[in-house]
Amino acid sequence: MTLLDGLLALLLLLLAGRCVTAASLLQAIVAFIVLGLLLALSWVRLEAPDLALAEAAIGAGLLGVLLLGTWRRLPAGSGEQETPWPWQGSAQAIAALGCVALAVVLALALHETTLGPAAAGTAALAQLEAAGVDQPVTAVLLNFRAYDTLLEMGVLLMTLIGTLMLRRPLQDGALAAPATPLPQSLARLFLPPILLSGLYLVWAGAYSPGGAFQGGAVLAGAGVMLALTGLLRGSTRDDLPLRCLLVLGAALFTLSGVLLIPLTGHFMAYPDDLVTPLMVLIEFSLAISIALSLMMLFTGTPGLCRTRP
Amino acid sequence: MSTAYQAMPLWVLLSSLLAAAIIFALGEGHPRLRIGINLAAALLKLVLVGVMLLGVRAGHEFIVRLPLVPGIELILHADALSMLFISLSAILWLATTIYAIAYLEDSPNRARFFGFFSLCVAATMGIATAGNLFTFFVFYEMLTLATWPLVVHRGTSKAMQAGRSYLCYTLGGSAVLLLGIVLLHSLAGPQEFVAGGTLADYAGSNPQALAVIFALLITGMGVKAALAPVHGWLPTAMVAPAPVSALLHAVAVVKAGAFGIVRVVYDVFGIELTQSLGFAEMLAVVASITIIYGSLRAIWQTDLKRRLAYSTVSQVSYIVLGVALANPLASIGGLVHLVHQGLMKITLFFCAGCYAETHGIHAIDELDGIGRRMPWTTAMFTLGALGMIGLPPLAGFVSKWYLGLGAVAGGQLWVVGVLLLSTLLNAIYFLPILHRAWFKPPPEADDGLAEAPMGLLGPTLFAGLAALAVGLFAGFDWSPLAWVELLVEREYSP
Amino acid sequence: MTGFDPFALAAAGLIAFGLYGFCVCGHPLRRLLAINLVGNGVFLALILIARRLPDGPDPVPHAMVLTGIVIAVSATAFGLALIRRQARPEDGGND
Amino acid sequence: MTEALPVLLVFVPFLAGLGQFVLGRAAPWCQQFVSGLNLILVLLLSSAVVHGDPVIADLGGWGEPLAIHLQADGLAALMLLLTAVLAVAVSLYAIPAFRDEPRPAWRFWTLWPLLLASLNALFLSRDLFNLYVTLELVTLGAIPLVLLAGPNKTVDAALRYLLFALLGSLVYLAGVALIYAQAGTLDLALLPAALPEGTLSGPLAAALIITGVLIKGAILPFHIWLPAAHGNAPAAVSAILSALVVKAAIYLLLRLWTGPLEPLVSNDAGQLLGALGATAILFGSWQAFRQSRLKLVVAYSTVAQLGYMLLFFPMAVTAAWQGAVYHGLAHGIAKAALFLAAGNILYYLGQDRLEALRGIDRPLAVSLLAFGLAGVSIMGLPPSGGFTAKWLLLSASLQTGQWWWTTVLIAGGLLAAGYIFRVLRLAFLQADDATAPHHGPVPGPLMAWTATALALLALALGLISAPLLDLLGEMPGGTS
Repeated sequence: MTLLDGLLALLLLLLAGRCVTAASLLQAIVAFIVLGLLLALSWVRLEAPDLALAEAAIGAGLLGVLLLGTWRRLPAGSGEQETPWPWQGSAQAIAALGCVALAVVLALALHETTLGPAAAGTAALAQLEAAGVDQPVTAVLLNFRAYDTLLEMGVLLMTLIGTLMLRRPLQDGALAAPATPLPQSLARLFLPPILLSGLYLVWAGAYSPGGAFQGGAVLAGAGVMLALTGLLRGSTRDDLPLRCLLVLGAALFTLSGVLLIPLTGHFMAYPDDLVTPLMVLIEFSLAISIALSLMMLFTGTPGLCRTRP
Repeated sequence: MSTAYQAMPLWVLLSSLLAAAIIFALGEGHPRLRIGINLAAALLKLVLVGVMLLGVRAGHEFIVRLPLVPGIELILHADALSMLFISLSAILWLATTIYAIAYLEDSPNRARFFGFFSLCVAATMGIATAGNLFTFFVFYEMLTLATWPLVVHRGTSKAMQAGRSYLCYTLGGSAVLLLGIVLLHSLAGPQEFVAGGTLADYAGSNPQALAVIFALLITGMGVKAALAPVHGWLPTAMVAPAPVSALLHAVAVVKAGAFGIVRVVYDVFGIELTQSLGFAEMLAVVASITIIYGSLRAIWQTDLKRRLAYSTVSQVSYIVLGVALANPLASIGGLVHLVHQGLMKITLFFCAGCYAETHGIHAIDELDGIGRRMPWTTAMFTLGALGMIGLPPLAGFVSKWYLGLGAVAGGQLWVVGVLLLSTLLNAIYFLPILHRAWFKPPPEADDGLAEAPMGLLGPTLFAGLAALAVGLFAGFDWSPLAWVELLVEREYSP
Repeated sequence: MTGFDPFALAAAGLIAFGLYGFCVCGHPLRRLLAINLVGNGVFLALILIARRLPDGPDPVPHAMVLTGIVIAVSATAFGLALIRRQARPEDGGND
Repeated sequence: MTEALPVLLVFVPFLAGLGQFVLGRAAPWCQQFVSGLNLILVLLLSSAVVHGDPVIADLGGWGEPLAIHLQADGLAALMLLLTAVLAVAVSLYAIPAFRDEPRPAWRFWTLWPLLLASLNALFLSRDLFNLYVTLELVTLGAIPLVLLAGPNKTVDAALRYLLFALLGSLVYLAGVALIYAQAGTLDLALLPAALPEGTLSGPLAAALIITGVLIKGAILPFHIWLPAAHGNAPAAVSAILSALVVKAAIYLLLRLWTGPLEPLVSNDAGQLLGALGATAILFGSWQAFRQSRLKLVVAYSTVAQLGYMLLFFPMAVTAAWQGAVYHGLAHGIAKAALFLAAGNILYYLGQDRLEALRGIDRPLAVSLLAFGLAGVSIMGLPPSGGFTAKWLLLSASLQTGQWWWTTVLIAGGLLAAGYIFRVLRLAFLQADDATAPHHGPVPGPLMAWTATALALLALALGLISAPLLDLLGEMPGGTS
């Protein structure tokens, strides 16, 4: 038990070191992706399966594809050999010393922490009944601290706008064309189960590990797979329905928060008899927006369209 | 007393501030409207100042207070000393405005010029009526900033050089001044200008701090008053157009510095404290050195305006000297010189502008025989120059006479020596100019009688005759001398 | 809770490695990786903190992590788009 | 009723931004309504705050310690007021500035209300983690706006900005995690009482939070991302960035320092921050003096001016508190005016190299006037908001006996005069030939007069400080 934990922690540290010091950029990226997967594994062991799911899907999976795709787009050899600057050795030594000292203090500080029973988490667990969902994390995200989640959707939208302004899609039509038709048919085969499991994750968020983010990430993953195999491709034309779906989650979330003020007296408070259906509705709309946003962050184009054979 | 009447200093200030705002908003178009506004504002101000003069003479004190920063108020307060400065500025502003309109006819950027010109006068009004050091500083800085575009008005690299030197000196000076004010504020809390000063309580407990504050305040103001060794900007700034020189030397800038020193000595520290701490003596020495140094430098200048500028360095220190001698007679001499020097110096600069504008004359050795070609202008120049030398019964004599009396009364005989030496030096640098102008034959290309246009000559005649009048009629009831006597009487018998 | 939690060390180490990487790496992609290492370290720390609640894992830090991951990933995706643009600036209009 | 005001302040512009995104084309007039409404809401909120206790909104009604609260006290109200005034001015200015570019215009009119909502959210937040989210919102709204000037020339600046901003917010988040680990709450109002004494994590958390915020606030030595980003963005965006976005980070530092971090920080930490501020003032001003492009002069001036706000920390008395916050206000207004004026010059000349400024005083008289007037406040000369702030800081430094800050304040003012007058000097120099080459038309009255109005407001701040400082109130937790 502790041995496994120790081993995991050691591996994490080794991979982090590899990620920073690897001579080749590709090696650094690979180390980072593996680190993400191991991290997800550690989180399962640390009683956080929701987060492990999210880290595996978004942190390691989607981000990994993005990192590798970007690496392919860089001029060959960039980031490999960096020209040394004067005093580099001493500067690195000082930075290393500082970071080691910080690490020691941080570890000690983390070691000494204890959460008292007065913590916000206790209150959250105690009021779970009223939140309309059984899963504590989902309750915090969609009800107790719904405001954070809403603003987070704003972050997603703004980074998406920023990405689209750069007009550097990860996939060009020519690059995406597969060499053989096999992956396409495989993708067609896998698509329904992936979509189903994504939707299930969203639905399950109410009472077991899962939720809008994890489900959205899986749905986005399905889209990325379609794009990689060439079944779906980015288009430069943006259309109204797509834009509506992108803001659907945030808009529904805000409007339900505002419109219910007369009933509850508070912004983002939900009346008891409506809370569960509202939570589910919001969760699905968020998942759709998240899935589309993540997918378009991947393609980097303002629109999407099916590839016609 | 109605509030509107009580707020007279504010109206005086606003009359030129609003004029400035309108002129800026009008832009370069509408030259006639601009001239109309300029003249109307100047006349309106004159009327307002006249009303206020009557009130103050009758013993009324106008005061306006606006809270500015917590614990600090913007105070506009018209007392007798303010009125001395305000009346001078208001009258000379009218003259200078008319002169400037004629002088800058058809030149570019006139809206900018007249806008900042009005702003300068507004700042001067604020300085004159400031009721505490904080308010004084606010307007003092406004004056610094509003003058800069006028100094660099020509846009040549030489003008820029002058502007830079002006800024370096004055902004440095105001930083020093600000430091002094903040120190004083932290030592004694908010202080207002009160005759006799307010700091007597601190003399025993903290004389070193007072000495530092006094030095900082006087240095900060000394920059504008062109006290040696911080006078360097004044001669350089003579590249500006003639009306600007008039503004710098007579209407506003150097006067603001000298006026500030008077305020600090009289109304912040009080004469007694200044004397008992030994500051008065030092100030008198600095002023004397500046008087002699300025005159000496003036002798070697070949450019007319530059020579006049060094003359200002010397003459303004008479005011400081009068205050520093710290007795009633000398104070009368010093304060009345605030008006007298203003009138005489503006006459001289107006004449220099007439020469430059009509015949393109800048250097002194081009002045040969100018008296025959421009008799009226040269006559006014002569009046001004003789007044500066101190020929009885002209204005300069009156000032020097009282200064001398004060020095004798105070037992400081060395000051009499300074006055005599200065008079001699004044004669050395002014008389050769007069000799050239009247007695040397004009150059070959003599184009006969060619006076300056009426727009330039009118204000010149006005200023010159005024300078003559304040000397001739010094004994009359409404003369500046009479006003100053009244003022000093109030100051010395609290 | 008596022994020293190895994951506390790992969290501190991830943050420190990330900071070190940010300081010494010049290439923006490497810096982005380093930043994500810091992020992962912080998230790990939050999860450890959540376990200290006597009644079971504290959902508040967990929610913070989930929010943090989404923000980090979307910002990183934007950063990667910037890096792609920087690597190939010549084509494309000045939109 | 007043309880709804904070919520509306966040969600009116937020929904406007979403609507603009869905609409798909520029609708500048919508934004004018939003910024006008925003100003009215802020005025209502300020009047509620000045007449009583802070306005608090409990989101979701879950109560302490679980729910996120929005809270408007004097400090927040002042920052909201600054934001609202600048929002009105910048929104007006942007109409002509983006008129000829339909696609960037659409993005501007989408991102700008979202950023406005983010700024409002940040100033209203009373929750440590929510502050992290709003900090990210503000940054990630700001960076795409920088790109509007054309991705090719701004991509380097944007990338550097992003990297620093991300690092800063994660360092901040690490501190937040440690704080939660000790106190079990994220609510700023509960934290001072909930934090245990004498732990190792406390000071460490404080250090991490402060460092993170300093990186976001571009305080020396973390300023290196700022000049390129602020100097290359479109003028309207530069104004927002310099006046509000970096200010938001310093605001956060002021708020946290006098709130939850108060028991954790020592006097030495204050002196250290003061020293950083002083260095920023001197170094930033000197760099501004050395730049050869107008907008970079103004951008480095921001580096310097932010330093003044840090001088609060070593002194920590009410005068310093008022001085620092008032400096934030005055600098915000004046810097926005400077950037808008510089934008007009750029619009006319097509470039902003300083030597090209010769003789622009005639065609661009109004913009130049705005530049000069705003410069008065930047230099800290009276009568202006900058002067009032400087006076308060000077008084504070003498009151606490820390005279060395006096020297810095005065030297900073003189250096600022140096770089402002350097620009004006060149503009007043007459061009050799009457028709200097220029690129665009003379900016219209809307562009010229919004800049001038802001500059005049910066001066007016010197005359109307009493009610504003009254709204701000005493330093929280302070004794004098």
